[in-house]
Amino acid sequence: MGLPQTIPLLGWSWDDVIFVVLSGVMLGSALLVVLGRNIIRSGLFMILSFAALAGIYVLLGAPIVAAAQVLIYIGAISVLILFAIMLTQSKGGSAALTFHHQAKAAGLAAGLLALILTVTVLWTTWPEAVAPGVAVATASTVVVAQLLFSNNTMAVEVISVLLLAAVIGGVFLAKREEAPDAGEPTPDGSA
Amino acid sequence: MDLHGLPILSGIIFTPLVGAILIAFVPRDRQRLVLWLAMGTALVTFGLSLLLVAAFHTAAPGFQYVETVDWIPAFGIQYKVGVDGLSLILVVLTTTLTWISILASIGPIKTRMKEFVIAFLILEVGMIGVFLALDLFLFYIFWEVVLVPMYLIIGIWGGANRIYATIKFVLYTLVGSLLMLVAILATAFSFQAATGSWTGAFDYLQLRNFGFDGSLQFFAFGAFFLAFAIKVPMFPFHTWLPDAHVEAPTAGSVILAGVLLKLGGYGFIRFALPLFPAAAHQWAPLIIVLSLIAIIYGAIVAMVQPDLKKLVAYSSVSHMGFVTLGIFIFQSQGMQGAILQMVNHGIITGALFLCVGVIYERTHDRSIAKMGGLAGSTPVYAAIFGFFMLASLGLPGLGGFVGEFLVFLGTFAVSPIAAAVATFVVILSAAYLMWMYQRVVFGELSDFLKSLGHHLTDMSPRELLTLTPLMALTVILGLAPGFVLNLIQSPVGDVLARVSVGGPTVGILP
Amino acid sequence: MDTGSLDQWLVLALLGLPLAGFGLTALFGRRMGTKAWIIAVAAIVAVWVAAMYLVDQTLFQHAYGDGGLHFRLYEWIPAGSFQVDVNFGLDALSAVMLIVVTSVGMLVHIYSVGYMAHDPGRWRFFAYLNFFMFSMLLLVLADNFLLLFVAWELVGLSSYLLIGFWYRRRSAALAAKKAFIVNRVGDLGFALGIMAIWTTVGTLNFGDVFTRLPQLLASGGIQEWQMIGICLLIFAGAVGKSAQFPLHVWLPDAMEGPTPVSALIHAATMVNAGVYLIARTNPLFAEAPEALVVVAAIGIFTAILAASIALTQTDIKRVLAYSTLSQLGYMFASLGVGAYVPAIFHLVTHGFFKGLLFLGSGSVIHSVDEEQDMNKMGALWRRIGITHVTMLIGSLAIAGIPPLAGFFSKDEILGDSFKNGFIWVWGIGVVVALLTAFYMFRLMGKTFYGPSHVDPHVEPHIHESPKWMTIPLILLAIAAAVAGLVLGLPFDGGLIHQWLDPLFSATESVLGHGGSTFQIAGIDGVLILVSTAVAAFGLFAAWRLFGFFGIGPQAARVAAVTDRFKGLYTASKNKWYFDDLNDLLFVRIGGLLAAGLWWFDVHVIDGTVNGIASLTQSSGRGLRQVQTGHVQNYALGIAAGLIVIALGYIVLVTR
Amino acid sequence: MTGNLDAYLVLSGLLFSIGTFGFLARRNAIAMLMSVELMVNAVNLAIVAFGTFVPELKGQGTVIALFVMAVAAAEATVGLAIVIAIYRNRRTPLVDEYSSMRD
Repeated sequence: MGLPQTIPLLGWSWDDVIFVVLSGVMLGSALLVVLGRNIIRSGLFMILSFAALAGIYVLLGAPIVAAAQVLIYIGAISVLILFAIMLTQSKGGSAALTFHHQAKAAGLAAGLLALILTVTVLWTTWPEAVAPGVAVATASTVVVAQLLFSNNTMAVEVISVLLLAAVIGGVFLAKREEAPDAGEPTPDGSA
Repeated sequence: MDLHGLPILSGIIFTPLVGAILIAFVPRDRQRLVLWLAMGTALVTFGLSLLLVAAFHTAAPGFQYVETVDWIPAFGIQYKVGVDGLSLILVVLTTTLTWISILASIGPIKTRMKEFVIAFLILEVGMIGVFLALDLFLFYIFWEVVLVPMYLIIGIWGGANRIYATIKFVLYTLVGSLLMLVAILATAFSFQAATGSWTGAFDYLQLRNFGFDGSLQFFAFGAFFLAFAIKVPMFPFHTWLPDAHVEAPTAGSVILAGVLLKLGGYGFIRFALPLFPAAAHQWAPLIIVLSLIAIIYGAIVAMVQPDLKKLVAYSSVSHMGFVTLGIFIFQSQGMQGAILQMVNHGIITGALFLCVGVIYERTHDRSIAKMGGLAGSTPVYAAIFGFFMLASLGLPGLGGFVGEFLVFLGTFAVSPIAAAVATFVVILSAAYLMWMYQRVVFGELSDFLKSLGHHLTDMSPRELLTLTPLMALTVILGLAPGFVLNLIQSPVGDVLARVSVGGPTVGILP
Repeated sequence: MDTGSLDQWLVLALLGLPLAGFGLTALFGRRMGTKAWIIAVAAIVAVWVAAMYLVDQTLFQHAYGDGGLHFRLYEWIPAGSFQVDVNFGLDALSAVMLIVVTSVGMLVHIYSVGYMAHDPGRWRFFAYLNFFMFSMLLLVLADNFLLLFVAWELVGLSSYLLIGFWYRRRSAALAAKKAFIVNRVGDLGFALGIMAIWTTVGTLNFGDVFTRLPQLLASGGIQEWQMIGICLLIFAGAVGKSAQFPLHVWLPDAMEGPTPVSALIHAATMVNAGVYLIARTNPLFAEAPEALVVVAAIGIFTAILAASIALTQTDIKRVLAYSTLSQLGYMFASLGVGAYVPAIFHLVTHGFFKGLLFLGSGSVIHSVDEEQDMNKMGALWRRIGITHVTMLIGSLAIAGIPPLAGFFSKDEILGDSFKNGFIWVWGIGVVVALLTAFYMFRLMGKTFYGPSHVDPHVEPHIHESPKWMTIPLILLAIAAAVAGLVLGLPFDGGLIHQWLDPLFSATESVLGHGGSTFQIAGIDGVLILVSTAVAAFGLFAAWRLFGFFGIGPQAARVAAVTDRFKGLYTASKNKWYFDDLNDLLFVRIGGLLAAGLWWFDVHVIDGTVNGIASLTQSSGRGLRQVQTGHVQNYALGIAAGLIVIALGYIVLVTR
Repeated sequence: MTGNLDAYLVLSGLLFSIGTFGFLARRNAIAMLMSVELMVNAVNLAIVAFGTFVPELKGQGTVIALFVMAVAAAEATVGLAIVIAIYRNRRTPLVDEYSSMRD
């Protein structure tokens, strides 16, 4: 490729550029998820956010996680959420969302949290951290596979049972009661 | 008779539990089987307690048939049970009243019979356990086991205001018993600190010889006092009792009056006095005064009660005043009288509640004002009710008299004025009981009762079967109380010997 | 039982037979219908036979010596140092009591067969009556204080049951309750006395107490005031049971019971129990002369109080009831002046003539269709001849007209009070004698001799009672007529003195009596003349006012006299307002107190409890606002908590 | 910058905060679930970053991240099913109207 090693003006590596772009996309779309008033758009922005995160995983040298991110989050969960959104939109109801009355407090809390996390991260001296600029280690498929199916076999089995249970639970919960009477119980929200 | 090391005490304690578990596996629609199993269990337990009476060595001092199993060795907590004359008679009282109560609830309890008898049998486990436990921790456990089934019995099968009553009962009792738990732990820690070992820190037999220091005794006794005083119940901790009695089903009232109130008196004699003799002397004047107030006050308040059960409940306050009075004058006849009074009160008041239950079942009403003229339409009932009314007012020749008289006698030996105050109640009790009896039984049949028509039947054979054993016991205890007095002779002597080292009672009484 | 001799078995039979009769009649009497009396009456006749044998053994054969027969049945209450047995004693005093109790008891039982013939509850009546006989005999035979106390309460119970026999009548039920409760007031004192005795001597057996307590006093083991206290407490029991002032209020009301009951319990036997008790415990009273003075004072005061009320009552049974009170007062006065034998003598004669008078009044009431008001009687003497004659004998006897029974016993009482120096007792006693003769013949006049005020509807049905009733009347009339002659002659040396002097001689001397001999020509003769004259005057006055065999009833003069003493008349008619005072004190003020205490219980004690509860509840309710149920509120809380902890950590630890 | 652990962790922190805000501020149950997913992703990012930069982990980070994803998938399934079930009863996806636990 004919591109220079670094960005001319800033002196950044291309990796850095990609990182910044992906981060920006991810955070921006995440903000749109939580701030957007149309929930369908929120769902779509969430997909974008997940996709950007998948890119960051690649940058981090974890391609397997990136692949799984695309498959599970974008492929499964997001679709699930979109379906749920479709199912819960009442016909005549507005798609607009209002915020909870504690939204301001929530913003303050989230801001403080972000501040604390950032400060903590920056103040902490991470042990064994690789020096800046050194190439990151890549977790190879072989290593991951070995870890998964030898050291953590038990955990994998447990997770599979959990997933099975979740599937059954989901089906059970979402199954429409075969009520012979037409009326739905207590249409008003307050009981 | 010897039992060759059979664990008879554990047998008595846990037979009802086994029965309860068996009943739990019976389908709820098989009412008859449930009842037979419950009655069978109660009767087997009763039989075992009679076996224990036969096997008991009256002459031997101390505890018999002691069973010890390590339970929580790290803290020296044991499963330790044993029986002496005092616990023996109270156990027999419990087993007797339990089968009578179950028999008495066959008609009145219409819903959840299975759950009812299970609760009742577990209640029996707790009550017997309290009387037999020789380990303070075990004692506490059984003490609280009693609470839960009673909570359910009042709360599920009770009257209209049952939730209020049952919560009041539980909270009231719990306040006392939690303080008692603190006191038990304090004594255990103190014991451990002194001996450097947890072994025996909850063992009654070791603790009573330990001799706790003054201030610990004072506060620990206070905590025990509160727990037991609420249970007895002593003035001014008695207000849970009328509510609980009014709301409880008949069988619940019988057990409540017959056995639960005795737990307090038993606790005083068994634990509070021997463990904290010096503090007992410090507290005694207060308790004697409270007892005197309870005796008179309960009787006076009983006089204006419009509700039969409330009247009997307040009479319990008055009668149980004798028990605490008899205990805290630290005098042999007084304490024997107190114990006898506990037994008599259990039988007589239990029977009075059964009598009230009989009329309640027919009328679904307990207000005295609506009654009248039962003597004409239900003569057998009137006679039996009258019998227990007279027994309750302490007619000589019947059970109530001997216990009361011994308490008065013991009190007189200590303080004639206190005795005069206490004895004054014989007038009051005659007044409120006879007034009640006159309004319920004498006179023309009231309009309310007339409106019941043929529903106002005399006693059924089942009801007779519940009351006749109690009548027989009342007469026997009145004419020949010797067998009970002989049993409690040595326990009373032992307790008084331990208390006497606590020093003289602070004399605020002439 | 120590030995199983025949006499001991007979003593037990005296108790066992009526008890068995009670049990059997109670269980089966209802099915026996009109024959319900058979078991009860048979039991009492058997008891009478056994009692007469025992009386003969005791009084005439002296089979048991002066001490009497004593034996133990079984150990009753073994409570450490407090040991009480069920033991019985039969001495001269008990034997004399047995004569009265079983004889009058038997006759009343027989009378009741006729009197209760038409009452559907007769089986109950006979059961109760037998139970009373059991209790009364136990009272007489008990050989220790506690057993006596048992019997004491049991006779009270039988009295309660029998007064309230017609339970449908509210007044009967109330009277029964009143009798029991007032009795209990006395019993309270008695019980305390028993406690005091045990605390001082450590035993309750009569024999031991009577020897040891005086010894203790002599040796300084107890103080004199303690002895007086014990005696007064015992006397309190007697005051209750024998209806002396101020506990006399129950006896007139007790007339709500059937008349045979009034005769047996409230005239001849139970109410005498107090006299018996004081006589029984005379060794104690001998050590406390001050207590005896109280006894005399209460006795004589009751005598005059009751006599004054009896003057104006119009209910025939109430007149007799007040008369009973008055005569009991005599007995206590007699005991109080140290004349024990005359007291018991009067007890016996009074038992006969008052029993007779009550049974006679029952016969009268029966004949005029259950009417008790004397204002609705009159001129009955021709219509019910037997009843009239027997009642006349009884009235003369109680009035103290020689040679009938009352004369002898009353005269001994008055004579002894005078000679023992209690002139005031004698003086009041003479006035009472006057009043007694007057009110009795007022009763006779209004009932039998004066003009008829009988309801015209009833008039044609007036009839003499059946033989079941008249034969007991006749027998009692004979007893009332001759008992004095048989027992009282010669004066101061008759049978009654022969029997009882050994028992009382030691203690009678305490008050200075015993030394003087009887002189018919001296002071005694004068006293006899005075009392007889006074009685005759009272009789004559009543005769002038209310008539005698149809001669001279003068309603106008009666009205004039009552108008003249209007205040006294109303007070007497209202029984000196004791019932109203009691009503005010105990029913109203007591009721207010009880209601107040209940209010206190519910609002103050329970209010405190509920206050604590509602305080907890309201603070909980306040705190519950935090629990919005919105998951996001909780989450915000979590976040806030996290932030606080993290900031804290950063600030405190990281630096 | 890409060679710096701090950058990834800060990024993760910011994403987590955004998720937190969404969870606390949105009324719609599904929006809240989406916020939760964002938070889970933030955590995952931190895990993977650690896995990459700490040699001792030797790819363990990847394994943990995969587990987290699996659990997150299960959570999303059940969570959405619950939301739908409640929605059917209450006809609203707005959580502040679900308060029957309170009384």
